[in-house]
Amino acid sequence: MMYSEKVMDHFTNPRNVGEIEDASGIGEVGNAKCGDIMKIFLKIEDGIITDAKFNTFGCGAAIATSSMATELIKGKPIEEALKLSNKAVVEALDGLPPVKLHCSVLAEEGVKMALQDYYNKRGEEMPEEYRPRCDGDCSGCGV
Amino acid sequence: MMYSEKVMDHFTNPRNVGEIEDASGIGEVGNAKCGDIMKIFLKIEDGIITDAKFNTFGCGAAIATSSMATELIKGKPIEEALKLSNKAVVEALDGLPPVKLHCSVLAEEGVKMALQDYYNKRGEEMPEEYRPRCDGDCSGCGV
Amino acid sequence: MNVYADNAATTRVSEAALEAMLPCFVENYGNPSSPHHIGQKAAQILLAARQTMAEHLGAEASEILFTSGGSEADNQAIITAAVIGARKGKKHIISTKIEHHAVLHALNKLEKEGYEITLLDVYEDGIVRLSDLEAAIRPDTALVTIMYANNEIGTIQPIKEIGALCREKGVIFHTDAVQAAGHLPINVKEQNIDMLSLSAHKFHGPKGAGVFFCRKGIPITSIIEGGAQERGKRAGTENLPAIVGMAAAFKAACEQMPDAAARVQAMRDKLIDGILQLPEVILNGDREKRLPGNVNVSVKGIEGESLLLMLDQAGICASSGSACTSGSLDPSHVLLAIGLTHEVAHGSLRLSLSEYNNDAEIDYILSTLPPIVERLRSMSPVWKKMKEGK
Amino acid sequence: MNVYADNAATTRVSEAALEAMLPCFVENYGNPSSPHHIGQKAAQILLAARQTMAEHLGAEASEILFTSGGSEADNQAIITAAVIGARKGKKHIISTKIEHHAVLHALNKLEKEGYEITLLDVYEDGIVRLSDLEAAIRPDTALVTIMYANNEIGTIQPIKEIGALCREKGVIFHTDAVQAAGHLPINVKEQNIDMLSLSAHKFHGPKGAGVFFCRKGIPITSIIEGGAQERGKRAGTENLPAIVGMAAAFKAACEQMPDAAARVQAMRDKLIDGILQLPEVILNGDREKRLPGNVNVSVKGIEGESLLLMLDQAGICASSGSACTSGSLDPSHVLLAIGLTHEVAHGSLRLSLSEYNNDAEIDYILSTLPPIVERLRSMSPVWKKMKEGK
Ligand SMILES: Cc1ncc(COP(=O)(O)O)c(C=O)c1O
Ligand SMILES: Cc1ncc(COP(=O)(O)O)c(C=O)c1O
Repeated sequence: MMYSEKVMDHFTNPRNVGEIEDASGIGEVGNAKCGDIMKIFLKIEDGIITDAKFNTFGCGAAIATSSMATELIKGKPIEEALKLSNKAVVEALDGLPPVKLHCSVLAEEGVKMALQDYYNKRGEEMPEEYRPRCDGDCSGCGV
Repeated sequence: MMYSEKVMDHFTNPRNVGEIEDASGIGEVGNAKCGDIMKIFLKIEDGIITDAKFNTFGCGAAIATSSMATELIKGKPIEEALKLSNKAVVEALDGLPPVKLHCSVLAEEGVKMALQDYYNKRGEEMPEEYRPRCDGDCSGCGV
Repeated sequence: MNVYADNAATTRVSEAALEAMLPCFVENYGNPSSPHHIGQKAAQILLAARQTMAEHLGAEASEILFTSGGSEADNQAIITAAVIGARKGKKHIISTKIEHHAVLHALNKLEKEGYEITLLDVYEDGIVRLSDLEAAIRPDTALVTIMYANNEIGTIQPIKEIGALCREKGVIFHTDAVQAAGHLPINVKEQNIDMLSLSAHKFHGPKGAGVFFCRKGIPITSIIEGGAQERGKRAGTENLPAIVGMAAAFKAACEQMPDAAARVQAMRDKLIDGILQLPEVILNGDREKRLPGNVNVSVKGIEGESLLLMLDQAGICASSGSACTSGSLDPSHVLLAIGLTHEVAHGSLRLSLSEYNNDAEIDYILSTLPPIVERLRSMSPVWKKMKEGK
Repeated sequence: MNVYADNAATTRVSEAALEAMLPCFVENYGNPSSPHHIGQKAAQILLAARQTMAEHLGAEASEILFTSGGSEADNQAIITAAVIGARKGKKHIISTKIEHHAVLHALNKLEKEGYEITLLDVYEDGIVRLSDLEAAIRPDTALVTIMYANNEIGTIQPIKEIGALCREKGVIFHTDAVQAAGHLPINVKEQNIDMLSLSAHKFHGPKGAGVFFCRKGIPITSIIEGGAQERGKRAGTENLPAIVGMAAAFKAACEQMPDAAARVQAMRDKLIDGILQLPEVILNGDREKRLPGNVNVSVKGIEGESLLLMLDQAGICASSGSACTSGSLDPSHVLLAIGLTHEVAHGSLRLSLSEYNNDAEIDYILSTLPPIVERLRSMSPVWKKMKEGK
């Protein structure tokens, strides 16, 4: 298991650590049982993600993917954030060891959970195809 | 498998190598199948073993025990030669590795065969208890 | 500062061991089975190493089988006992929940072949109860295999008493002494041990050599068939350099044990006391009955791997029972066995010391750890929930 | 003069191998499973060694399993194929009469478990016939295991053709390449090899490391259970120094092979020609299809061990198929398989050369041997009978 320099950079100096007091949407995925919990906070104004922050309990990859996922969506319109894939996170980090791929899935799901929360709060329907699939039970996820 | 200095000495400078033209008794034991053949020649005068020689095809221990066995009986009365035991040969050589003990048995049997031949030639009975037991089939010997 | 505090994983080879090994590569490189002088020199060296190991284990040279390491020795011991048991219709084996995988996986394999396995509880302190063992032994018990000292939490089992009980009941007793050897006194006779495994690289010997001690009279089953090496019980040209290095390291470790253990234990205690100053940190495993060099704590609210990575960036090499370091989802079976929740188990940190560590290093760890813990907790949703819960 | 001519038993470790190993004892001593920098440095070194071995075998890194040596690799290959076969109801294995004991004894064990073993003849020249193999392969054949080159008589089997035949018939093909590796070209893909064993100490690498190559797609059975090392197929902390030394030695051996083989072969031929000048001496094994460094002759009328001892006293280290060097009553199964009588087999002498030998040594052997032979024959009753018989 060797992390890329990018992963180590995002682990060592994680971007966007923290909480957003008046968040437009909050998503929490993972569970302590399997060792990774991510909490994503989004501030959304006029369909644009103006701020994104995270809190993560987890391994190096979990922290790095949280950091990278929030970076990738910050300043982007919702439509783009909806399309964030774990693959994009992995690529932006110059790869992850195979056993750590589930962390990138968690990051994708965390962002989707936060967006779901945003839609819910506004009483809107989240587009079907982008809805989070994470049920909080990591062993069911298969990655 | 390590030989004692005594064994190496008797292997390197074996005593009594050769044949005796007009031997009083000749004994041959072992077989080429199992890798050791000893031929013992005795010259016996007035009940005394005045000369003893050997020819041996075999390992270092086979040569050393042949050498030592002939040394041990040379100049001795028949009665003593009859009592030569493989244990005495082993002791005189400061021991043998366990897998080589059969060589000492072969030497004892070789001497007995030669004495048997001597008795036979003279039409005498060899004392029952000292008769050779070697049947030439090494695998039957058990040592 | 660089601090190697992962000596339970593996150790640096000592100068003495390396010096003993070097001539075996280019000078005494013979095959101990060869009858010529270079081979016989190797055979002599091999015998001397065997005698050294035997002497410091309270065993006889003929009872020492050299293996490639601890895992092989564990496997061979278990298979040996299983084969003996099967011949008598005994197919029950007792072990504990905190054994090394070399034992547990070998037992799993036997379970698939129809053996019944009982794994004893070790309670919160990580120690087996003799009464539990006594209750578990049955007429068809073929083997009791209980480790001397645990590799994660360092807890030491009452080996002598376990051995006595097994002897009384006529059951073969094997102990995985991989973590104990060189660190705790061993005398197979006095401790009633029938079979024992050890591995050189855990006491500043080289990787690639181990010992399977098997009391004479117990017929050994080979797991590697072939040549007549090791009395026909372990085929393969002997790894002479590693064996020689092992003997040198073991001799030194045993001779220096009283002093070294006291020194290491003092460092350990200072480290434990220091770390326990941090809030919400617990010590895993009994505080007294533990290896002189073992520290294992759970730092609540954070995950082990990220803690390790940050320590590593500060030059400190440590280990964790976190799932993330093993690539599986579940944290260490040992930590779960002593009753930790998954969440707490994930936050475990093992610092394993040896006589190569020093006080300055302990101070460095103690000054480096708190800010890292604080930083990770500050970004941990689990920690926040814990604090709010109060 | 001291001459080491027993390179088939084991070799001196090369400077290059030793140099590669040394940093792994005291600097890069980490456990490749540890996530910290010392462990990860070890993991990198391990991966590089794996890639080196793969590259020079024409394999992929993921197909290389590190073992403790050739015997372990042979055992694991055979068990792996046996388990696969058993699942499909195939319990027939084909091998030859001249395999190493690591193969033959592993097969014996399977025979006791209900497998059927066919050992192919190798005729007087020590070479398997493809037609015999073809005739022996049955629908229930699970494995063909045939050594690349023999350790006693040096004969080389037609591996590529055997592999092609096995592939055509859908049978797994394993080759014990312990004597071939580093001395003969190997390319597992081109030679249709499914599984291969090698051992570092036969090509100036260290003792304690070997490779079990297993083509991807073939599910491997572990013989040592435990940690997840080697993709879970071979537990135990990796013997990093030995593995690194093996890779360095193998790389050097493969790169220098064309030159070295020619040089060694020239010495071999000179030695064979010289020895065959002696009366009643025969060469064992095919003269052409033999390892560049192998000389094996039978000196009629004398016994091998005493010959060896006298050569040893003159400083020459050699080997023999004599029973006496092995401690059993029967001489080498290999020499009997090529049709020698017990008597002649007992008088066998193996001189195995490597690139570390030189012409002066060959001359020395050639001048030392005749008087020793004469001396032993002069006291041999067998020799006398032979002479009289003529
Ligand atoms: C042909 C052959 N196979 C297997 C082996 C076993 O190798 P090792 O002794 O390294 O286990 C040897 C050498 O002893 C050999 O020559
Ligand atoms: C308790 C215990 N048993 C067995 C082993 C296995 O030893 P090795 O890795 O040397 O095979 C280890 C170490 O990894 C251990 O700590």
